[in-house]
Amino acid sequence: MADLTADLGFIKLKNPVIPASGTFGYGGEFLQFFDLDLLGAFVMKGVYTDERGGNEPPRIWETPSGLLNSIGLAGPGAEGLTKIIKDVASKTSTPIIVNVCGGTDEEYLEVARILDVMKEVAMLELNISCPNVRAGGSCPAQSSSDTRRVVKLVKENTEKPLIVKLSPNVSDISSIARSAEEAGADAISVVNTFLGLALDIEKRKPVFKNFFAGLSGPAIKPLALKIVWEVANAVSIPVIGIGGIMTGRDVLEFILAGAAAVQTGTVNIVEPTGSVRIISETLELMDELKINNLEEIRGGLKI
Amino acid sequence: MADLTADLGFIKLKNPVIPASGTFGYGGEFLQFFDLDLLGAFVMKGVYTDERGGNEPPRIWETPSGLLNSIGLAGPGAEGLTKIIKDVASKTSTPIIVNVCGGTDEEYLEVARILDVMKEVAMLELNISCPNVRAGGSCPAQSSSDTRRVVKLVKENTEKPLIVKLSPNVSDISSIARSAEEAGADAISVVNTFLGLALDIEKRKPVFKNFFAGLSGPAIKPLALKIVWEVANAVSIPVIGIGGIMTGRDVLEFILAGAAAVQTGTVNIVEPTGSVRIISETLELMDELKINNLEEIRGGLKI
Amino acid sequence: MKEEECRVAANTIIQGRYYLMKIESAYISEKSKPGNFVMVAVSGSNDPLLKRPFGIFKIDPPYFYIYYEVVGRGSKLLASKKEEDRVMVVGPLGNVFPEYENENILFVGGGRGIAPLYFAIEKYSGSNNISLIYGARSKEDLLFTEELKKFPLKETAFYTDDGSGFTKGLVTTDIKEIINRNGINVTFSCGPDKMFESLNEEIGSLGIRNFVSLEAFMGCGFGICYSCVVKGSDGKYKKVCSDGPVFRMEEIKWQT
Amino acid sequence: MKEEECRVAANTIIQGRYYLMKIESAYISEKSKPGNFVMVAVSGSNDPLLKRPFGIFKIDPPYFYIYYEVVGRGSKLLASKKEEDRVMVVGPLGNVFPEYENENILFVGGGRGIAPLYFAIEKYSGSNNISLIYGARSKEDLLFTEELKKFPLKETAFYTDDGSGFTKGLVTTDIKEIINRNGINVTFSCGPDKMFESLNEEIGSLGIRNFVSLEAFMGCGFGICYSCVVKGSDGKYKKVCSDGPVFRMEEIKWQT
Ligand SMILES: Cc1cc2nc3c(=O)[nH]c(=O)nc-3n(C[C@H](O)[C@H](O)[C@H](O)COP(=O)(O)OP(=O)(O)OC[C@H]3O[C@@H](n4cnc5c(N)ncnc54)[C@H](O)[C@@H]3O)c2cc1C
Ligand SMILES: Cc1cc2nc3c(=O)[nH]c(=O)nc-3n(C[C@H](O)[C@H](O)[C@H](O)COP(=O)(O)OP(=O)(O)OC[C@H]3O[C@@H](n4cnc5c(N)ncnc54)[C@H](O)[C@@H]3O)c2cc1C
Ligand SMILES: Cc1cc2nc3c(=O)[nH]c(=O)nc-3n(C[C@H](O)[C@H](O)[C@H](O)COP(=O)(O)O)c2cc1C
Ligand SMILES: Cc1cc2nc3c(=O)[nH]c(=O)nc-3n(C[C@H](O)[C@H](O)[C@H](O)COP(=O)(O)O)c2cc1C
Ligand code: FES
Ligand code: FES
Repeated sequence: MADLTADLGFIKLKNPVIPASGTFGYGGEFLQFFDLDLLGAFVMKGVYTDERGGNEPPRIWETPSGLLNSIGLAGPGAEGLTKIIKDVASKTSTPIIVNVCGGTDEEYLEVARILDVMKEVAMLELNISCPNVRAGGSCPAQSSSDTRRVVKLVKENTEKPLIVKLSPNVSDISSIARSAEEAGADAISVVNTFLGLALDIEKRKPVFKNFFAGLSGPAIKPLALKIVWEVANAVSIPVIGIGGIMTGRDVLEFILAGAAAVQTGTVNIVEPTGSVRIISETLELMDELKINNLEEIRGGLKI
Repeated sequence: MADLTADLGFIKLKNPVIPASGTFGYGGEFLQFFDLDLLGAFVMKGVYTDERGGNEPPRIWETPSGLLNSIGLAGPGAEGLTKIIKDVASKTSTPIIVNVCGGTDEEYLEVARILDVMKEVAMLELNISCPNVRAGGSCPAQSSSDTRRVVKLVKENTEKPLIVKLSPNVSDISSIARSAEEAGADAISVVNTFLGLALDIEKRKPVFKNFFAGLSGPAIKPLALKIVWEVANAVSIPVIGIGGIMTGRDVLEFILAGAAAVQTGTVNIVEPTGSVRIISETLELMDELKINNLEEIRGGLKI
Repeated sequence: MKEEECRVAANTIIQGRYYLMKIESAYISEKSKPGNFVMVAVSGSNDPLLKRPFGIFKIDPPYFYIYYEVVGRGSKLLASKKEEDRVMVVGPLGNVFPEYENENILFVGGGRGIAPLYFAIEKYSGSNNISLIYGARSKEDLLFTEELKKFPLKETAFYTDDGSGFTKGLVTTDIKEIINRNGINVTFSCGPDKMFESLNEEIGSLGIRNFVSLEAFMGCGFGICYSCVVKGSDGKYKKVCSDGPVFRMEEIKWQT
Repeated sequence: MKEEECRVAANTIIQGRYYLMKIESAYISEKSKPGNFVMVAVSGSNDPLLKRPFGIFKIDPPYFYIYYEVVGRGSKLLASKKEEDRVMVVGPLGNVFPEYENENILFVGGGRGIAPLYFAIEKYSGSNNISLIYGARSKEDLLFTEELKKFPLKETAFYTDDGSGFTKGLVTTDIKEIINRNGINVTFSCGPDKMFESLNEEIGSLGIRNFVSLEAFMGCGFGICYSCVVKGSDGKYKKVCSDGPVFRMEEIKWQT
């Protein structure tokens, strides 16, 4: 049987499948469906310093094979989150990743510091790529200098391994990924959602109050796979591939494109046991194709 | 009954639905399915000066609600095309648009000149955004200066209305659209396909010899709609909206986003009578929503 | 709650746009209580991507029923399922109507909103004094009236907006009289948003316990995507899927 | 050719992964000739997006039949269709096998490649002397042998790769003898690419007329997307859907 271990350098995961931020609640909600120990790791919903209500509904919209969302990072705030983390950590030994958000550099730093001291947190994921908070979908991950500054600030003031989550809504993802690497990122996760628009003909209005929203789900997979390949070729730190993963085959495609592990997003929303199915499918497909371990194919594209 | 006329300024079309380049052959192939006079206009498959064979197969790949293609602009060359144009023009009075391609500035110019003198050609569409010819998917539409230069060159040496087709694979579409406008474009059509990647796990190879391919179809609709809205707000020339249109509702969404007309692409491949269905659906929906004409809603988003 | 592939045991058109689907699931049929709902996959493909929420209409282990109206693409696909087809179902989801004994309960159903109420009426009518107000656009939309009449109901009032088949009126038309006449101290209602708004105006301040079962467009159905929110009277958003779908009327911030 | 919504009159499993679908279309059933194919929508949604090509196996106006193997998602969805379901179909598409009279024709079918040949055998066996070689992986993949034997065939040879049920061998094993014995001057073949490669090596230079019916992954099926190309022996690409699917063997650039 194939070895599913995913090596991020600073940590080895039992398998490469990590439910993504915002699509897995705080983890505990899934205990009713399966044992969290089955997962490689999981990422909590993004958090700011303060408690937030999130955006006015509607917050999601279905598109062909995709999902637009404008949740707006509703949540309990970093302090509130620490209690939730302790609770779920008592129920699983799977590494917990916290998705760190901020409206300003200071907020990023504050959130990161609060969570950095928690032994229950394995890694921080710096979400500099959320399209649903600022006007027009802007975020630090859209510029190399903003990326460098925020990453450096957080990295210099925290101890935990730092994953930096990038946005696909840029023209030169490679240079942004390199900026994150230079600033001290331990890994890159891509992609966050693509900016999209939904309109309501009846009301002659945008569906979302925030106007743009973020597209995720299988629709974006070919676009995400391209970006993951580009980033994996641009940096030497591990890359976590994200975007429309629905099957074990998708996982192996992202690994082949150069990812060391993957995050599964929308699938958790539409199929609560989806990530667990994906793990078994990955194993089965590896056995079928006689792939002994992920390193054997990681980035191993014959061109 | 609603008035379907679509006004591009330099020409009035009987309706806003224009089958897109590369998805409608040279028009004549559809005569067996319906009368071409039903269409607003149609765009022929892209053409270079010389006859071309196109890329090595596979040339298409199915993705969730989408299609990746790497056709590589197979075709008869501009001279060869003139005969085909004459033939189809004798069978319809619907305006014919030719999609002008080039590997160099000179080639764009040469192709445009050959077709500019044909009375059967109503407009030229300058395809500076094909991702399937050059390595890495690059094209003039990725830079404002290249866009300006090529558009200017062709516009100054031709008489026909010039539509410039832009690529979505850029970070600042607005400035590129403005460059095209400043250089003399009479209209902008967006979007061409999004760059994506498909991998073959069995062979550990990219599916396409050209590596990247262009994503089209309903999967991209929310992304395309966003870009069309941006471009319509950036320029004052008419915008032709393209991307994943499958229904009459989609057409009205693009008009609401600011498009003066639309192009239908992938739908023609998967459903030969799709564009005609879309025209009737548009009319029905306008009647249902008591929209008298397209100008009534064009760009009329209440924000 | 569980995610299961279930057998469609029957899927029959009741009338017009309304269907009844009988689904086999020992787990869901045994665990469900009135108020619970399920998320049902309407296609086996990525398009449409989301499961759709439907209230549990009735149970008969190992079967449960959903009663649904065809309103869009998803419900249309569901209507095309045939016996022996398989559907992915997640459930039972959400909270439930509180279980009372010896109370005078009024059920208020609008259109397909009768679905979760039917289950509650069946279950609670033995141990409580029950009355029912049930209205819809026309008699084509007011289904199961004969079946409902078989329950031991103190008073029943059926209305149609257009007066077809039944009394012309809204569910609120005679509600205060019915409440007084039957000494109602609890109401359970489900229907369109506009019905709730009127209900809130009419009976929101009578000092009785009013429970509403809400609908919202849902992503996950079990509380993790934060997409199905309604504004609470405390100004905070509540998730319809996991904080609800049953709320006390005063918990919700109504428009009017 | 036409795009039509057609009624599924029957969809039956023949054996293992193999199905026969009977589809109602006066137009397609009357216009189709051996070699033609149809594009069939496997789902009513955007995913999977493309229609799938299937050869016409048999006609019986107003019905036509397709015989198909479940190999992936699309064909699996097709297998799930039930009687009375509706499918969108485009057809008839492509070119046809040339119509001969009084020739000694050999049909060579590999696996599901028998589909378009069956139609041709039925149609041409009256006016020509016909022989048949038909092979597949195992007897589970070699269907319709009894039905085929009912046609007036001069010689028939059935093979399986693993020797199950029939002679162990490939369609090329005895082909030269069969050609000589029956004075064959025309062959019509359909099967996997590897079969064509071997056929080309064995009989490509015998100086007889060899026609092959090719498969390719298709977008449109009627010549407009340029996606289904194969390299011709002249170095130019040919579209399988509209230049073919039937080609003279020497028109194609074979690997070997
Ligand atoms: C807890 C619960 C229980 C329910 N129980 C029942 C039941 O028992 N029987 C029953 O018939 N129905 C029930 N519903 C409603 C049912 O879920 C919907 O009718 C169904 O999901 C519609 O799906 P569709 O694909 O057919 O329609 P769609 O095509 O998805 O849309 C139908 C309507 O919803 C609107 N809509 C689509 N997307 C959004 C969005 N993101 N935000 C807001 N509006 C949107 C559309 O504009 C349209 O008006 C229940 C809903 C909930 C939340
Ligand atoms: C003219 C013609 C006639 C045919 N007649 C018949 C018939 O009568 N009976 C029959 O059973 N079959 C027939 N076929 C084959 C049939 O069309 C395929 O088996 C079917 O389309 C497979 O669809 P699927 O969704 O089940 O499989 P898919 O999941 O789409 O794929 C099946 C196989 O195709 C490969 N594939 C997928 N996409 C591509 C691509 N872009 N390029 C290359 N390979 C790809 C996959 O890797 C996989 O191996 C015919 C094909 C053609 C072209
Ligand atoms: C409803 C929803 C909420 C999300 N919230 C967050 C978030 O809080 N932080 C974050 O970094 N990404 C968030 N994302 C993005 C996902 O983590 C993921 O990057 C994206 O959905 C692409 O993956 P997918 O196609 O598998 O869904 C969210 C996505 C969705 C659909
Ligand atoms: C098979 C195929 C071939 C195409 N060829 C061309 C082309 O020659 N010139 C061009 O400008 N665009 C070409 N396109 C892009 C389309 O014209 C259109 O911009 C794109 O497909 C997006 O629209 P859609 O989502 O409706 O398909 C092609 C698209 C496809 C799918
Ligand atoms: S539907 Fe996801 S939180 Fe309610
Ligand atoms: S399938 Fe489109 S040209 Fe052949």
